[in-house]
Parts: sequence; C-alpha cells; structure tokens
Amino acid sequence: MTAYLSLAIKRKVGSFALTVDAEIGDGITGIIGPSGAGKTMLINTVAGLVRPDSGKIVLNGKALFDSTTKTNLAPEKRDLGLVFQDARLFPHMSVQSNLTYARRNDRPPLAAINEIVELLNLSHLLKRRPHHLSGGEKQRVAIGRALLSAPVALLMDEPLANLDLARRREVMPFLEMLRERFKVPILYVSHNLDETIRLADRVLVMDHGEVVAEGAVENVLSRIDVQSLILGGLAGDRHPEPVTIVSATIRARHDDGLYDIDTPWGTLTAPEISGAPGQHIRLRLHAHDIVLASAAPDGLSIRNVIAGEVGTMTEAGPAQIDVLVRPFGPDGTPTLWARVTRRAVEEMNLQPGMPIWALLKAVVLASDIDLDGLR
Amino acid sequence: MTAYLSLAIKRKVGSFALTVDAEIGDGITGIIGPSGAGKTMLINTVAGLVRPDSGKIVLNGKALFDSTTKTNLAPEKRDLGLVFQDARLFPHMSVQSNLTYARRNDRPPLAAINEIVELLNLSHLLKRRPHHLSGGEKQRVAIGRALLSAPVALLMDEPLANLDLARRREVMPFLEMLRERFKVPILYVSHNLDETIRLADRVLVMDHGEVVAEGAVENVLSRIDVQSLILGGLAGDRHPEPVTIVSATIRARHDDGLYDIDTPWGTLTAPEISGAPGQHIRLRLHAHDIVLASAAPDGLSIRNVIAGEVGTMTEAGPAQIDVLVRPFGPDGTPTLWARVTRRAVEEMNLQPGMPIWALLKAVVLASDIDLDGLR
Amino acid sequence: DQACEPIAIFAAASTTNAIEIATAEYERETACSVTTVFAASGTLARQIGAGAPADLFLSADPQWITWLEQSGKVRARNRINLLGNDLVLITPKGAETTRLEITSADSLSAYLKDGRLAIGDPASVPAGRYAAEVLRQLGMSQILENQTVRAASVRVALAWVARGEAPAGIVYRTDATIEEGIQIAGIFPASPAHPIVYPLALIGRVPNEAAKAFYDYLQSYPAAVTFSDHGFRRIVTQ
Amino acid sequence: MISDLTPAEWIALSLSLKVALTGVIVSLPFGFGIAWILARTSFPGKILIDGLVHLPLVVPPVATGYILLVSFGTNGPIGSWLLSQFDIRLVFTWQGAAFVAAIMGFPLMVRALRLSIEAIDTGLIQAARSLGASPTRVFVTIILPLVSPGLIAGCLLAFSRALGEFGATIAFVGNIPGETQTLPLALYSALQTPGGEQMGYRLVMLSVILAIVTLAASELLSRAMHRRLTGQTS
Amino acid sequence: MISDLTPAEWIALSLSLKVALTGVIVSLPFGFGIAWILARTSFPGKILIDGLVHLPLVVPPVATGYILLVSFGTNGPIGSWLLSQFDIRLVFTWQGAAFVAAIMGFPLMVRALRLSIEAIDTGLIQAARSLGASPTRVFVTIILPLVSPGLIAGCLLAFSRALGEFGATIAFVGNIPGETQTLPLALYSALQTPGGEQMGYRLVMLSVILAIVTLAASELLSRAMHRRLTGQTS
Ligand SMILES: Nc1ncnc2c1ncn2[C@@H]1O[C@H](COP(=O)(O)OP(=O)(O)OP(=O)(O)O)[C@@H](O)[C@H]1O
Ligand SMILES: Nc1ncnc2c1ncn2[C@@H]1O[C@H](COP(=O)(O)OP(=O)(O)OP(=O)(O)O)[C@@H](O)[C@H]1O
Ligand SMILES: [Mg+2]
Ligand SMILES: [Mg+2]
Repeated sequence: MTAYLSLAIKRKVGSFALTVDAEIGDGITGIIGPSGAGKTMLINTVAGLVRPDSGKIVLNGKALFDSTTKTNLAPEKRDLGLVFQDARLFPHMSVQSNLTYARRNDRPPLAAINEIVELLNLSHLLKRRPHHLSGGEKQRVAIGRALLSAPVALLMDEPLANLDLARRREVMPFLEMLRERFKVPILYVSHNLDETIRLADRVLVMDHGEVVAEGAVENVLSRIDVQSLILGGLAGDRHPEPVTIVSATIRARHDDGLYDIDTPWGTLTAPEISGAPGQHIRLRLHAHDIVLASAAPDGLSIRNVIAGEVGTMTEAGPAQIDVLVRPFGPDGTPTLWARVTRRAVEEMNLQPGMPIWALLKAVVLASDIDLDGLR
Repeated sequence: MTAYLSLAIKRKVGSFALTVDAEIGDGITGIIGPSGAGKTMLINTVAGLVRPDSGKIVLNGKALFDSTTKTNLAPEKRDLGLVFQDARLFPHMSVQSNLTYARRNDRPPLAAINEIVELLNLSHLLKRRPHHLSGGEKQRVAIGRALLSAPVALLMDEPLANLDLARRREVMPFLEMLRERFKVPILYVSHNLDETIRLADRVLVMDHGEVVAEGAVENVLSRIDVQSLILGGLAGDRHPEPVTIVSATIRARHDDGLYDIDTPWGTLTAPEISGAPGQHIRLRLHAHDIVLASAAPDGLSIRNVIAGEVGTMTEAGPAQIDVLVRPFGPDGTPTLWARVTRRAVEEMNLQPGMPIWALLKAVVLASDIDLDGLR
Repeated sequence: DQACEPIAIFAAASTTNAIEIATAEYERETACSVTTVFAASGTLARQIGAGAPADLFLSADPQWITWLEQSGKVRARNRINLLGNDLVLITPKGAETTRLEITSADSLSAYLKDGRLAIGDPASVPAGRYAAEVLRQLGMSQILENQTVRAASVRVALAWVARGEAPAGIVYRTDATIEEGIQIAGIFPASPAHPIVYPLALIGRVPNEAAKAFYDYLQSYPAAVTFSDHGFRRIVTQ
Repeated sequence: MISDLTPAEWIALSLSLKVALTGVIVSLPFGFGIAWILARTSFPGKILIDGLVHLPLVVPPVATGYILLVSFGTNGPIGSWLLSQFDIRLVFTWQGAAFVAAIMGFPLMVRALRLSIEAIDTGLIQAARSLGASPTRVFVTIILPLVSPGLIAGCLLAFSRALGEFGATIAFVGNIPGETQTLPLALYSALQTPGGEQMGYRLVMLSVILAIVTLAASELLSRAMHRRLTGQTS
Repeated sequence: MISDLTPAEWIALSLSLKVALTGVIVSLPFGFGIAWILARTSFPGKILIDGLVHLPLVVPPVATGYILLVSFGTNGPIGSWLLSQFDIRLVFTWQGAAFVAAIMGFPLMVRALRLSIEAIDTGLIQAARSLGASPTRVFVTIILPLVSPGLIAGCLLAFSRALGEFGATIAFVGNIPGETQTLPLALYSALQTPGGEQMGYRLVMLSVILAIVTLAASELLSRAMHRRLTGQTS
C-alpha cells in the first residue's frame, strides 16, 4: 500500500488566505516558495497546530481534519513526525531522553532506536544536553526524535535554514538517507532551491498562499518563472542566473576516479560523485559554467561536450545573454541554459537553429549540488 | 598625516593566549581567521572592553593602553567607532535617536548627519524603531551610528555574519563606500574569504591567538596555506578549491556592455563590473572556472585567454588535480590555479614547464565577488 | 485519662504571666488540662463572637464582655469583675525627675517638652482608653490630642519609655512593676466612674462543669494570691 | 542555640514549618492555574483578576484576618458550608493557619510563576504534542520542569511570607499554643509578657536562621535547576 | 463612597499614600544598587546579602518593628547617630513610617529589579560606551529605560506592601493620628473597638480601591513601557 496525504485546506488570517488542494504520495515532496508564501502555515495546519477554516486533511484514509464532520484530531493523535527550523529539543533532557520521548505503543517503530542512533551518528552524544550540541547535531537529534515517534509521515519545516554552510553540508546526507531507508512520505519545506533539488522527488511551489506549480522536480524547478519566483527575492540579482536540472544515473566508476553518468544528453564524465553505479542522481548546471563552441572542440581540458542547436536567447543585462541549448535527441530531451557575453553571441553569430556544442568541465559536476547561501 | 594604530598586546584567558604585534595604517585592514582564533578578543581589547595583561595600544600617537605607565583609557575616551555582528541598536530609541546618540563636541564629525543618512539610504527609516527594521537595515543604522560618533578609527566585528546572502549583498556596497568616502582606518573582522577579498587592502591572518600572516590581500589570501586555514573548517571539504586573487584596473567600457580590465596577465574582458574606468578592482577566480588548453583555442564562447606554462600540480581527491599556471610576463606576475580531472592531465599530458593556455569565460568575471555562504 | 473535659481560657495579653501561673497551679491540683490563648481583648472577643472554642474569657475591657452579652455568647450572671488594676505614670530609669506632679497639666507638659507621652491606643487598648479618660479628667486634653504616641499594646508603650524614646508613659501598674528599664513617677487615683476592671466570663448559654470549676478557682484565695503577686488588685465584692 | 530550644519553642517552630509548608502546597495548584491564565490568555477583565490576586499584599493583614473570620468562620457563609459539607473547620485550627499562609503568599507565588510561564517556548509544547504526548504528559514532562525556576522562586517567596505572617493569622485562627501558635505568634506572646524580651530575642534569631536556611536551600535548588535546564555549570 | 470620607479617613488615606510613596522613592536607589550587585557581580558571601535582603519578608513584622526600635530609636546606635549628624528622627514620625515601608517592601523591589537587570544585554552598554557615553549617561539613557519594566513592577510591589504594612509600623512609630496613623493603623483601631465594623469595612474598601487603582496604573504604565521597548502594539 502506498502512503498518501490528501489536502483540501482553506484558512484566512487577516489579509492572508491559504488555499491548498493537493495529493501527496510516497517519497519527498518539496514545498518551496518565497518568504511569506504560507509554507509554515500549511505544515502547521497538517500537523494540527493550526486549525483551518474549512476543508479536509486525510492521511492514509484516516481523516485528520474534516470540517463537514467536525473532525479535528489533536496534534498528538495525528501520528506525524515534525522537524522544525529551530530544533526544539527539550533543554532539560539528555539527547537520549529526547530521542525516546515519544511513546506510541500501538504502531511498530520505523526502526529500532539503536539503528536510528547509528544512522544519524548520535551514539557519542546520547548523554549530552542540547545546550552542548552544535546546530547540526541538534537537527540530527530532532530528526531522530521524530523518526522514533513511529510517524506515518514526516513534516519538515526548513530544517537546514538556521545552519551555516558547513552544518548544512553535515546534515544533508542524513536527510538524503531518510528517503532511501524509510518509506514514509516526507513534506519538506524550504526556500532553498539547491536543497530542494537535491532532496525532493516532487515539488509544490507556493506563492501568496496558493500552489502555483506542482510536479516532478526536474520539470518544475527548471522553469525560469519558478526560478525567478524563488531567486527573485535576492536583492541586486535582477537577472538571476538560470539553472538547468536534469536526472541522471551513475553508470560506472573508472580507475582514475572519474564517473560515467548517463544523462538524457548522453554519457557525461564527473569526478567525486557521491553514489554507487546504478544510483539515480540529479545534476544542477549553472548557466555560467557552460561554454559554447561553434565547432567540435579539441585539445581542451573540458571533458563533456553536448551537441545541439541554439534555441531562444534572452537578455541578461547589458553585456550578457542567456542561450537555450536544445541538445539533439528524441522529443522531450531536456534543454539547458548557457550564459555568454553579447559579444560572443555576435562573434560566433549565434542564431536560433544553428548547431552548437555545449562544453561542460567535469569538475563543475564534481561536488554534490552545493548548498551555498540562500539559493 | 596618515593615521595609524600600533598594537602590542598580550592577554591570557584560561588556556587561550592572545599575542598580537601589529602596525595598522590607513584603509581597511581585514582580520581573518578560523572560529576561536581570537579576532573578537583582539577587537574588544582595542576598544577597551577587555583589558590586556600587558602591552601597548597607540592610536595616532595617543596611548589608549600602556601597561608600563598604567594607562587604560575607558572605552568612551578611545574615540573608536564600533560595529558589532549583532547591530546592538538601542531598542527603546528611534533610528534617529540611535544615530545621534554619540555626542563628541571636541572633534569635527566625519560628515554631517544628513550626508550619512543619505549615503546609507536611511532617510525613510528615521522614525522607526529597531524592531521594525530588517537585519540589513539594522546594520546600516549601526554603521551610521558609529560614523556619527566622529571616530578616529572604525572597528567592525563581522558586521555581515548574521545576515543572509540577500542582506549581505545589500549592505556590502555601503561598506565599500566607507573606504572611498572616509579616510579613517578600519579594522574589519570576518571569517569570510570573499568579504575580505572585496573589502580589505591589507589583511592580518590569525590563528590560535597569533598573527600567522600579514600583508596585502592579493599576496596573503592567495596563499594555499592561508586558504585552507580559513576554508578548511568546512565539513566535507577536504580539498578546498584554490582561489586566485588578482588586482586589476578597469580600462574601458565598450558599447556592448563589456569592460576591458587591465590585469598583470594582460587585458581581460568582463561584463557587469561595478565601477568606472580607472577604478581599481580585485578579481577572484575559482579554480573550477578555469579551462586549460594545450593549444591556442578557437571558435569558443570563451573570451579570455592567458598564455603561460604549467607549474606545480597538486592532487585534489582521487579524480581531480589542481594545476598552477604561470602566465608569461615579468618576474612577480601572479600565478593562477585551475582544477581539472586527472584524466585531462593525462590526455593533455601536462608536465611542469609545458606551455599552456588558461581560458576564462567572461561571465565568471561578471558579477562582483560573490558573498556566498560561509566562504 | 483526663480528670475533666479540656478547658480553654482566652485572656487579655496583659494577664499572660498571672494566668499562666494560675492555670499551671490548677492543672497540678485537678489534673484538668487548660489551654490558654492570649491576644488583644478585641481580637479575642471577635473570635469568640465568630465561634471560637473558648470556655472562659478574661477581658481587659468590660466593653467586650458586654458586646458578647449582646450577641448572646455570655449570660449576664456568668460574668464577674475578677481583677482591678491601677494606672501609673512612668519615666525611664535614671530620668532626672523621679516624681512628677501628675495632676498638673503644666508640669507634665514642661517635663515632656517636645517629647511624647506613650499610652496604649485608646481605640484598641483598654489601658489606653483608661489613660485617655484620666488625662481628660485631669484637664490634660491638650496633651492627649497633641503629645501622645499610641501603642498597639501596653507592652510596646512600656518598651518605648524603657528605651527612652518617650520621656514618659501611662501604663498599668502590673506591667510597670516588672519592667526594669523604668521607674514609677506617680500613681493615678482610681476613677470611680471608670474603674479599671478585668471581667471574667463563662462563654456559652450552658457552660460546662469543668469550665465552671475553673471559673470558681480563679475567684478563689490561692488564685488571688497569684494575681496580687503580679500586681493585680483582686476585686472582692460585686 | 538550636540544641537548647525549649519544648514550647520546638512546638512553635515545627508548627510554623507545618503551616507554611501546607500553605504553599495547598496554594500551588491554584497559583499555577491563575498564573497560567494571566500569562497565556487574554480576555477582558484580566486586569481585575490580576488585581484580586494582589489584594492580600495591599489589604492590611489584620483586615484580611477579620474578613476571613467573617466569611470562613463557622458562622460565616463559606465557613458554615465547608463545615456542613466537608466537615472542614478552618477557624482556630492549624489548617486555618495554613489557609491564611496560602492566601498571604499567593500574590508573590503567582507573580513568580507567571514570569516563568511567560518564558516557556510554545514551540516545545507543540513539539511534545507532535511526538504523541497527551496534554497531561506535556504538563508533567515539559511544562513543570521548564517552569521549575519560577516554581522554586514562587514557593520560596510564599514560604518566607508564610513564616513571617502574623496579623491575619492571629485574627483568623487565634493564638492557640500547639495548634495555631506559630513562631510570630509565640514571639508576640513573648513580647506581651513582662521580661519576655529574652525569649523574644531567641524567637527572632530562630526566624532569621529559618529564613537563611530556606533561602540557601532554594538558592542551591534553583542553581541545580538552572544547571539542569541550561546544562551550564553556573 | 470616596466623596463621603470623614476628615480622619482622608488624613489616614493621604498619609498612607505619602508614607508608601516616600518609602518606595527612598528605597529605590538602594534597591537598585543591591539588585545590581546581586545580578551582575559574583563574590563569596553573595548568598548572605541575598538572605539579608529577604529578611523583612520572613521575620514577623512586630519583631522587625522592635529591631528597628532598638537600632534606629533615638537612643539606638544608628538612630542617635542619625539624630546628631543629620537631625533625622525616625521614631514616632511619618518619616519613620516611610522608612518602615521601605524596609518591608525591599525584598520585593530587589527581586523584581534583579530579574530586569539580569535581562539587560551587556552588548548595549558596551555599544553606548563605545559611542562616547560616560557611565552616568549610559545609566540614564540605556540602563534605566531598559530596566523600567522591572522598576515598575518592583515599585508596584513595594508600594502595595507598604500600603498594607501594619505590625512593624505600629511598633516603630506608634499610632499618632495625622502623623503616623496610616490606613492599616486606623483600620486596626476600628476593628478593636466594639461596633467599629462599619468604619473598618469602609477602610478596607478604601484599601481595596487603592490597590486596584495602583495595579491598574502600573499595568497601563508597564504596557506603555513594553510598547516603547519592543515597538509592539501589545
Ligand atoms: N497569526 C497571524 N496573523 C496574521 N497573519 C499571519 C499570521 N500568521 C501568519 N500570517 C501571515 O501568513 C503568511 C504566511 O506565513 P508563513 O509563516 O506560513 O510563511 P512561510 O512561507 O513559512 O515564510 P518563511 O519562508 O518566511 O518561513 C505571512 O504573510 C504572514 O504574515
Ligand atoms: N572569558 C573567557 N574565558 C576563557 N576563554 C575565553 C574567554 N573569552 C574568549 N575565550 C576564548 O578565546 C578564544 C578566542 O575567542 P574569540 O571570540 O576572540 O574568537 P573569534 O576569533 O572571534 O571567533 P569567532 O570567529 O567564532 O567569532 C576562544 O578560544 C575562546 O574560547
Ligand atoms: Mg516558514
Ligand atoms: Mg568573534
């Protein structure tokens, strides 16, 4: 049986109205949107911390809320695991006591405590108090605590937002592990594009209390309008750099440390991918990392070449142009964005429909999608 | 008369010992180092908030502290402007009252209040309370408040650390303006490499309470050992990517929006530089952005080519190698780092001393040095 | 086991020592158990009015017994005036004037100078009320209105004089004889209109036998000796 | 000093402790409830409740005592009802003294508790409930421990106030040795007795020692609590 | 009700206000100083000071009155010095009543102030000094405003306690109409008089009204202060 969460919620507070209709299934569903979009309110509504004006919330066939039957389960009866931005560990209890706080004897646990302690690498922290933990450690304990409450679904509200880059990098692998290890649906709120790209399978994009886009991460988050909704808020970033997101599979690892990765554009080469052959990964390409060539290149350190034709070209400031590249391939082959100078466009005389080679240094594919800054 | 601040400080707290001997002149002096290096303690000592065990602090010929003569000026007598990580605005006063809090009638102000309000773009905030300001606005007010205290020198302790990327981008131009507009020496503490590269003229690198390197930003911060001291703390970043820093001057702006920039490696092309012809700027190049070619390239969107020879090569993980490029030119021409795959090194058969072409997309020089994340 | 039902006597604070000794005697003789409760007469009276488990009430002020009579707590035939007392004028030990012309307003005034005469609060302390009456009778209303300081109990007035805070005071002779820090500068003549009496009353419409026995004992000769040892006058006739 | 206390002093001392302790324990649930309402809810008339709570601080103790006597006396409206319904008699009993102690310490207890309750992070309560804890379990495992510094302070203040309480006690429950004669009442009696200063002095010293011991205990307790809550060593 | 107060009641009322107000004002600087020391410094014996401050809460008021009489009486060691050096006389004067009020409210005032002082962000003080403000200016412009919620609470509590103070007052300054006869003293006299209930009831009502007015005023003041400090509307 696959899990599902069905939402039909209306709530109005002051001038802000939340209206969400969505069906959420297995895997990780990202909820992304600019600040004030209503993401936290949505999560709190599902968790029962806030009461919708009307609607229905059904989890695996059980109504958590139903305004027609006046059902409104208390938060503790909803069987949801919550992880908040601020870890909300109980300050007067040891890590161990925090982890074992939940007591739900009626359902089998997702995993034994020992396993979860080991998975989240908490064993050396068990005796400590929350005050003596780093931010990243706190969030790992919070995740463990939620998992040990035998939840039917997990709700996470920006669990990485309060952490600096180093801590974020530290916690991310544990979040990725969740999807592989536990088959519970996860609602993952974030306003960080990179985080969502790395973690989520599907995504709900919210703005002004409504869902404005919904679907697979590759499709939805590659959309320029969605990207500028999310990145547009960055001051001084009037021409946010487009990002290309594409699904890929690790094919093989070579002796020199390089990986072959199958993408819709053919096989690419990359170093230091975290994952084993056969594993599904997601690549994110910044437009500025892509070099365009009007002829097949030679004698360069660049390892990856994608042949295609020029698509639309968009101005990105006085001196730059974002060029859409349509790689050759069957229908539905994902496009990719390259940012080049206006002068290069003129010198290479780029025209829509022209053949073009997109060059990608292997090293820009090297690290995992990086969680830099706010993006 | 040029301003100067001369420090000879010793202080021991528990197992931590601060020992600093330094002469600080005009312009912005960056103080950078890993967490716990003693940067805040140094600033607090200069400000008189913390008393050294022994030593001497002299500002423009006036002793602020001297253990031999038992001089120890109170903080309010030191004529220093402080800006803290947390803005420390007085919550019970309006922005206006915060700005005019300082009253030093004995020295002419650095600028009239109207000018400072305008420079920092605060005029629409004057009536507000600090609680109603964003983080970036708060820091601007804190800077204005310090400036209006007619300081002989400014001390800033990570004024951007608490801000997210968007706010950081918002405040940075005001900090850059300070150097141009006011001729006071500034001590600028940060553990962000990019921030320091953008702002500072000279830099003191601290570790374990001592100054481990000192000098012009280009020289000191280009050193790999300094970079790994500062970036090494990032979890999961075992091979921090080398960064090349180089001074440059804007030569001209073309009609197509591109700028010509004079660098020690010759003239490069870049879009969207902030600055006017003649202005001195600093470029930061990530190793992964640099493409190497064994022959002069052709038909590429890459605009900038630097010819030179291969220098040392360092392993950066199983599949990657950092290659030092020595551009042709007079003695002392800055080197630059490129990160390529091991396979590329083998295929191109790179050997130290070989001629090589470093290729740089104009767009990676496009934006100002970005303040992403923790770096 | 007890020889008789336990008895509770509520008594004015100024009789504490005498009543405790008399009670101890009685307990030794009869093996009855007697509880003593001391407080200001007004406090005790209001408590009895509110149903306090008192069997006897020795009040420093007849008014309160009358008040209880009116509320039906005490029957007229169950009260007697047990003790009498005198008011004395006291000065701190070592004061230059050892005897004062107590009937002369001028000489008292002259002696007090800008000091104050310590008396009990006429509103709440019986000794204070008597003192006020005496002062009025002697034509010293001026002193009463402007030159007195009123204490919440005679003991406090005594302490003020003993410590020299007040140059003189009016208290019961019973209190004055025991306090070492003061000397008696004069004894006020008893006022026939307002005799200083401590009425003793049996509480309740039908007082129990044990209480009655103790009531009788307190009027007996041995008890009278105890009371006079403490400076009280035993009032013999009704 | 403690060793040569007279039996009467021992009785007064132990009675004082019993009365003050009972008073604090009895008032705690009510104090908590009121403090919670004042800290966490908002309704018209809240200031009135706040005012009522503070009354025992402002109204002179004697008056409080008489008001209690009139209303909780066996002939009073509430007192007679308590007696007939529950066989509870407050006037002239040590239970009544404890009741007075509870009333007089109430404003101080509520104020301390209120500050602590206001400081609780609602997020922790939400977190606990999301982990399946019932409101009762949340109260016992989260709220009580977090409120404990205020609880200790409140109990300390109420207890101290109870130890020193005189005016309302003597008016409401009288000065009955062994039943209601607490230290302050014994002290009063001593001071009423000619030559009683010596004994009075001893009783005052006893009060002072009691106060210091109470304070030191509460200070140690609250430091331990602070350490538990923040994990810091100071 | 207020309109038909007797002149004696008016006098007692205004005297009560004068005494309580003076007491609060006099004790404020000392309370602030002690609270500051308790909040911001750490030294051996600190717990002793904490204990001393709390004594007036624990020691029965009558005893406090006697202790004051012995030490601050004109023949007491401190009292005689005050008299000879400053011509200050406390026994039997309204100033003495104010002094008693100050002493009795002291523990409550210090406790409230201490909490507020502990909450001040030292960073703000450092910031002010770095802007050239002298310690005095820092005190007036930064510390006082930030401490004001605790100041209001502390003054309110001390004032309330002073309004209700009886035992120590009557023992130290006696009951002199127009000079030291505050409301509680007048009330006590009334209650000790047969048939004085009516007047007692009026005086209790007066106390209650005073308490409510005081509380309401302090509540409004502290809300305004809160708004000033946080810029929030509630
Ligand atoms: N109690 C409330 N009264 C009025 N408006 C509210 C209330 N709570 C939330 N809002 C409004 O609801 C909107 C959604 O808030 P919410 O916290 O859900 O946003 P969010 O998407 O989580 O934002 P962020 O990314 O900043 O966390 C905001 O505009 C907020 O101002
Ligand atoms: N009062 C103190 N007692 C003991 N050690 C102290 C004290 N204050 C600071 N230290 C120690 O001094 C060292 C320097 O601290 P400081 O705050 O100056 O570091 P920093 O370089 O500013 O670090 P960050 O980048 O995290 O702000 C730290 O190791 C700290 O633990
Ligand atoms: Mg949110
Ligand atoms: Mg620091």
